[in-house]
Amino acid sequence: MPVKTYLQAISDGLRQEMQRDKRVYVIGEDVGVYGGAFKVTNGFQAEFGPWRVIDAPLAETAIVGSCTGAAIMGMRPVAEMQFADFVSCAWDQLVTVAAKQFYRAGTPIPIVVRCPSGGGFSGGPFHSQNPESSFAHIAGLKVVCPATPADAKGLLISAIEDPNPVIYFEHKHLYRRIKDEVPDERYTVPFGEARIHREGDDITVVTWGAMVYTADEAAEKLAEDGVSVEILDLRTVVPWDKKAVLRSVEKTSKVLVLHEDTRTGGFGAEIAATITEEAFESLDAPVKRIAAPDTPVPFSPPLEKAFIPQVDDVLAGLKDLAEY
Amino acid sequence: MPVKTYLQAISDGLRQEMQRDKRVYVIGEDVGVYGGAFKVTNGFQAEFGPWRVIDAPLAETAIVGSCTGAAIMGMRPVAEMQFADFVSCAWDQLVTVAAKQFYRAGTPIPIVVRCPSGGGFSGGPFHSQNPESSFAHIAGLKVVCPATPADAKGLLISAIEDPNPVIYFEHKHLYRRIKDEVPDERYTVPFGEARIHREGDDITVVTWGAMVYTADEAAEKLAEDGVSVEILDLRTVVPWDKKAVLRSVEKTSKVLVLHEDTRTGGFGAEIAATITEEAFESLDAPVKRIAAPDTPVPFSPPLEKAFIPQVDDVLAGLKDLAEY
Amino acid sequence: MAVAREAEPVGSLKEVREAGLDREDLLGVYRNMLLTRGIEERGHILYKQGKIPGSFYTGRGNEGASVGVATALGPEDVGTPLHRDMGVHVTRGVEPWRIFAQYMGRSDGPTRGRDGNVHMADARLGLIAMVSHLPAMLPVAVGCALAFRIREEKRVAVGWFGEGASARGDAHEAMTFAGTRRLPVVFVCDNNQWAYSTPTHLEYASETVADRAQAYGFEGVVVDGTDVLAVYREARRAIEKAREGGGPTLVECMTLRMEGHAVHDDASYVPKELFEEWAKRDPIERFRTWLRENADLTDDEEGEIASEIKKILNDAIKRADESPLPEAKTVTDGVFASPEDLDTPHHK
Amino acid sequence: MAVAREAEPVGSLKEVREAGLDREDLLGVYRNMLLTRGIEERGHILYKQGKIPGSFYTGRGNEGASVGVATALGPEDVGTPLHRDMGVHVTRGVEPWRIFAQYMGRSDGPTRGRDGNVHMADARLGLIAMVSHLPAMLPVAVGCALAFRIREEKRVAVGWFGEGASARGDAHEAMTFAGTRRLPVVFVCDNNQWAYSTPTHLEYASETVADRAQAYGFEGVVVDGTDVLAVYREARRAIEKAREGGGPTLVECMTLRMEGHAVHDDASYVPKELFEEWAKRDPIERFRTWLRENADLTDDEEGEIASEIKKILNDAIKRADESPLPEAKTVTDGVFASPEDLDTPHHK
Ligand SMILES: Cc1ncc(C[n+]2csc(CCOP(=O)(O)OP(=O)(O)O)c2C)c(N)n1
Ligand SMILES: Cc1ncc(C[n+]2csc(CCOP(=O)(O)OP(=O)(O)O)c2C)c(N)n1
Ligand SMILES: [Mg+2]
Ligand SMILES: [Mg+2]
Repeated sequence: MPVKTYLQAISDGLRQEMQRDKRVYVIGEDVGVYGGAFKVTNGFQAEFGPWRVIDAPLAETAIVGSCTGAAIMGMRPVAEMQFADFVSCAWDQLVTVAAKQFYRAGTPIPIVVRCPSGGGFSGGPFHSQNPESSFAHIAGLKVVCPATPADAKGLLISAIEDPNPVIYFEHKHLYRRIKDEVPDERYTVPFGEARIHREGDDITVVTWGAMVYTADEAAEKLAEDGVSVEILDLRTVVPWDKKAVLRSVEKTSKVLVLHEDTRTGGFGAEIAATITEEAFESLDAPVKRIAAPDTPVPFSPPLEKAFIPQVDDVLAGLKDLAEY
Repeated sequence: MPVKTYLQAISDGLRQEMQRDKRVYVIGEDVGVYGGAFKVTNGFQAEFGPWRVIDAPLAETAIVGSCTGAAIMGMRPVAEMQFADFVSCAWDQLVTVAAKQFYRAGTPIPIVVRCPSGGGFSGGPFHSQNPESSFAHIAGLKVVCPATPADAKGLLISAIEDPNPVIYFEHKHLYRRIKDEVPDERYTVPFGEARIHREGDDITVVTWGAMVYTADEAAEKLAEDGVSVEILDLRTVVPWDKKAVLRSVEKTSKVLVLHEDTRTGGFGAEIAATITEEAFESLDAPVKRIAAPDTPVPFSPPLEKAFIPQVDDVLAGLKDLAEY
Repeated sequence: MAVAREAEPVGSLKEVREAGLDREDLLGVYRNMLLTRGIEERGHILYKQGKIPGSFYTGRGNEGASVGVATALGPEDVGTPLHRDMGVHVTRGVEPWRIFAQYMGRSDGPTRGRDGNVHMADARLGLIAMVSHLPAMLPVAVGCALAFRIREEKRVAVGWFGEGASARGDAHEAMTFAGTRRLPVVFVCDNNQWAYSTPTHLEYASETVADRAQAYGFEGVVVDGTDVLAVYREARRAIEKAREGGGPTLVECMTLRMEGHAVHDDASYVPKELFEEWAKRDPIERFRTWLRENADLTDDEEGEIASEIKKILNDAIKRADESPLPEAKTVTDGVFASPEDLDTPHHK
Repeated sequence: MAVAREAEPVGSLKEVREAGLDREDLLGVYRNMLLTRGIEERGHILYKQGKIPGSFYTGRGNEGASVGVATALGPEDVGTPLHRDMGVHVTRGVEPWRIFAQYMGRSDGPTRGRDGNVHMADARLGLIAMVSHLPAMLPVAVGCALAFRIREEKRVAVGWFGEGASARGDAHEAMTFAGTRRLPVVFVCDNNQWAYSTPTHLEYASETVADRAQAYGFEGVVVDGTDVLAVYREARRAIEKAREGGGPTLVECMTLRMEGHAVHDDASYVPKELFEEWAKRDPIERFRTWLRENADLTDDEEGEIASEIKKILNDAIKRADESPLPEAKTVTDGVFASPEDLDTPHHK
């Protein structure tokens, strides 16, 4: 099987789907001639023409809103936000129109909004955010956060197939850093099924996106102390795989929920609250959360490092739990 | 002390502050000549003139964004969203500009955005929402949800005084339904201090806004069974009074978190997760959450009733806890 | 400096025939206008009887504008009508009883009780249900047009908006995108001179809303919205131009909102003389007179139509009232669509 | 059909004197332009040396436009400059070493390492720090103007935006509101012909951005952004008009973005000939020639200014480099302001 970067997997998956399904088109700022700020759609316009790879005006509301209309007319739009941060400019279209239209009017809105998200390279307050929790609270939206190249492709194809609005967060810090085997053929990865990134018996870590690797490094270190950590990569935040999480918690009795988004009201709270509500008797320790502090994402490296959960932070958290 | 409706208390508080402080002005759709969709600013334009009670265009981004600018220039703007639901159209201005400006640039943004929120009268999906959880997740914003007339006034004055952006949710279903004593003089109610709405020993209910009264009715019924319920009205969701909650939990050992906003990723999750994290050893039962289901707010009475937590739902939840 | 074109009124039957309507069509237009008003008048009564929960909105005075534009739409065209545009739903053929069921929050309303008022649409008729947030449907209409352009279909999308809502960013982004790509979309502004209590000069500072079209690289037209035939002609021009690849047009229909913003509002902020002046230009009365003068509408025909409408309304209310309220336990159904739900006319 | 006014170039020293600048002022303008370019060129070098984290943006080609407008601002006026407007910060008097500290994420940068690039401003100089989201600062600028109007102060706010960002709703809502209320605000469009890789015809379909002013009820002016004196004159006219109660103006400064969107972008999508053509119109070179021809700028003076600038830059980089990185433990400080924080020039 060919080995690809996370970025290449997204690009190839998207291209494959566009080749297969004429209803799929791409729209976003600089996605055409330039091939996208991160080059995910590099070469697409040459292959598919300017009406399936559309250079949009700098207008996120028009981009997302027009996807909704086109989807109702039978297309399968894939919008690119240049950075996930800018999806705030399409917030109303997503939460007011796209999320609620099927429930109200019975009209499905099969759109995908790709959002390059996450920090780790001094992008500063507006090029580093992880806004998945904000969308996870809005009924009617699905929220996807792949961690591996194979999932990035398979989940993107599922997202395009899905008859609902899907916000697809692709973590920029994984783009070129993470490489792995990715099947050449078309395949889907189902929503709502967590991936066991690492098996273990003593503590469960529930996480997603780039934090999977942070958790893994911490688990690796802790293994030296004889503590065995299980890492669940949720893959999709809405729907999230409660069953798999509860199954793992039953086994380990201790849980750390970890995310790169800020702590208060982050989706980790939902997971922690649910675990406590539904597996209270299995818990040997309170569910611990590690997340970014409640601040904007700072630019300067020492501050950004203090903001994004680091391997040592996770290690310390795991040790606390181990010793509880 | 005079008895006033919740609505009148807001109106009087605002007027008083405008009389006292020339920097305070009001802006919103139909707030001037018409006196606001709910008549909160009735008569204000006659008293303060068209430049302190400003009929804005139908443009929430301009309304909120201009408040930010005026605040930096030393004013104390109070914006009115015609319904809380429409604050989604000012989302970007709030989360991107207002929330982050002080942390980034050291410029305080003392603005208040008044949001008539909540359901209970068939307002449907776009005139009934309780979007406080979405804002509570954004670092840099304060979130206020008064339940009583006296708090409505005192918290509004605190909000205007506060050097930060404050989203002030006034529950429409309390406007004319809830009356109570309200001091005539100017006073503030501090942020982050919960109010004990009802004292009790067996179960703690943590809630805010209109749900305070729903909880109270349920507690009243349960008292007949000899179960004593303590109700904490948070008053402000950011900051929230963790100390008071933990104190109550220590006493009762059982908690119900209740809100009218939808469940998944709602602020109840944050409270439940925090209680479990910090008072795990005090808990005799898992923290229970009761909230609206994860759907848009439906219009038709039987559906809306099924959506908004009712006294019976709360009663059932309390009984579950009592019997745990 | 006004830059939009001002449309002239429509004159003779001959002129109208050239514009594509025969006498039968004209009577259909008249029927649709009457039915539109009838539905809203009856709705108002039902509201006062406590049969309609929540609030209640009508488009009185806008019947000519909404029916006029809808009459110009082709069968495959689509649109996103708003709260003053009942005439569009009626003209596209939604069954009146379903509208009353919608008003009353019953299972057989197009939104099955999930939304109220005219926040509804039948997708099979090419209409998309509005949201409250104005004018959030404009980018959606532009997206429909984009789909048509991508697939090279000769179809057109119509997006409605109020003159008040023209102030919001969604209008701007929609028109900017449509203008740069010359998409087959027509923007129809229902300019009824008030946005709730706010007069036009606080909503926009150009002379007309249509003047703004120039900023987006296309043509703007101002038309008397009480003249259903002039509206029809201008809408048709714009729609056919869009269909032929000529890009968007902004058609502004001037009317007066003849009632309060919604039932609770007595519109005391609107000068009385304004109401009096515009009452004389009632679109239905105006068209009736025109039909009598130009198309030999007889007393008999008028009476026939009137009783036909009355019967439709009576039957509709009765049938709607038999429709059950939705069951509480269905509240969580259908937040997410399943693949089968894509099996709709447009998605196929 | 263009509706905006096209500004003529500036001619003689006499004309400039009438516009309010004496020879000393002119040399100041020249210095500010050189300093602006110097800061960005040095920044670029620092970036390549790995001393600047993240990305790096410059405004090469926009020095005339940014310095020209800033020169026209009164001391009490305020503004919201963007990523191509370093010249505004320089002209308002920010100390260059603090800019380098900002670039390098140090404690002494205006954002104390919390934000990067030119996402900064010194409030004491009447400037407000930009956010990335474009053009979200326009409603903010309008709010400043609103404050001035409420308090009846004769002050003006200037809001900058790119031609690409003109497509977003924030621009529309800001201009709509400012137009209806005739607020003392000037909208300055840095039209550098590209929005990242996107050419203007995909961003707007009017002939010029300034043509859009008409849609908002005020005047639009197009000016050659490489002609610092013409920019100054038009900005001053607009600012003084606003100050006197004449309402907003949209001033569009035409330039070419002379580098990639940011350091990583080689701008290969921009036709080479375009770069060649505009290289001939370099604003600094152009102004230098003008000063030699019209204001007797001598070799000696030129040399003096050049070495003065060089020294400022060298000292600034050295001083900035001595500024410490912020301490990790401060990351959570100052998310919320305290009452004392209101003790700023504007809040007092
Ligand atoms: C974004 C948004 N803000 C506020 C409202 C509340 N609101 C409902 S209708 C209305 C006035 C709309 O005026 P206009 O666009 O002229 O339409 P009209 O009602 O006059 O037909 C307002 C302010 C809304 N629906 N959407
Ligand atoms: C709302 C928003 N969307 C996307 C971006 C990403 N972005 C940064 S600059 C830029 C191009 C801006 O073009 P223009 O307004 O012409 O300004 P210029 O950079 O050319 O000066 C884009 C798309 C952004 N900053 N804000
Ligand atoms: Mg109107
Ligand atoms: Mg540009």
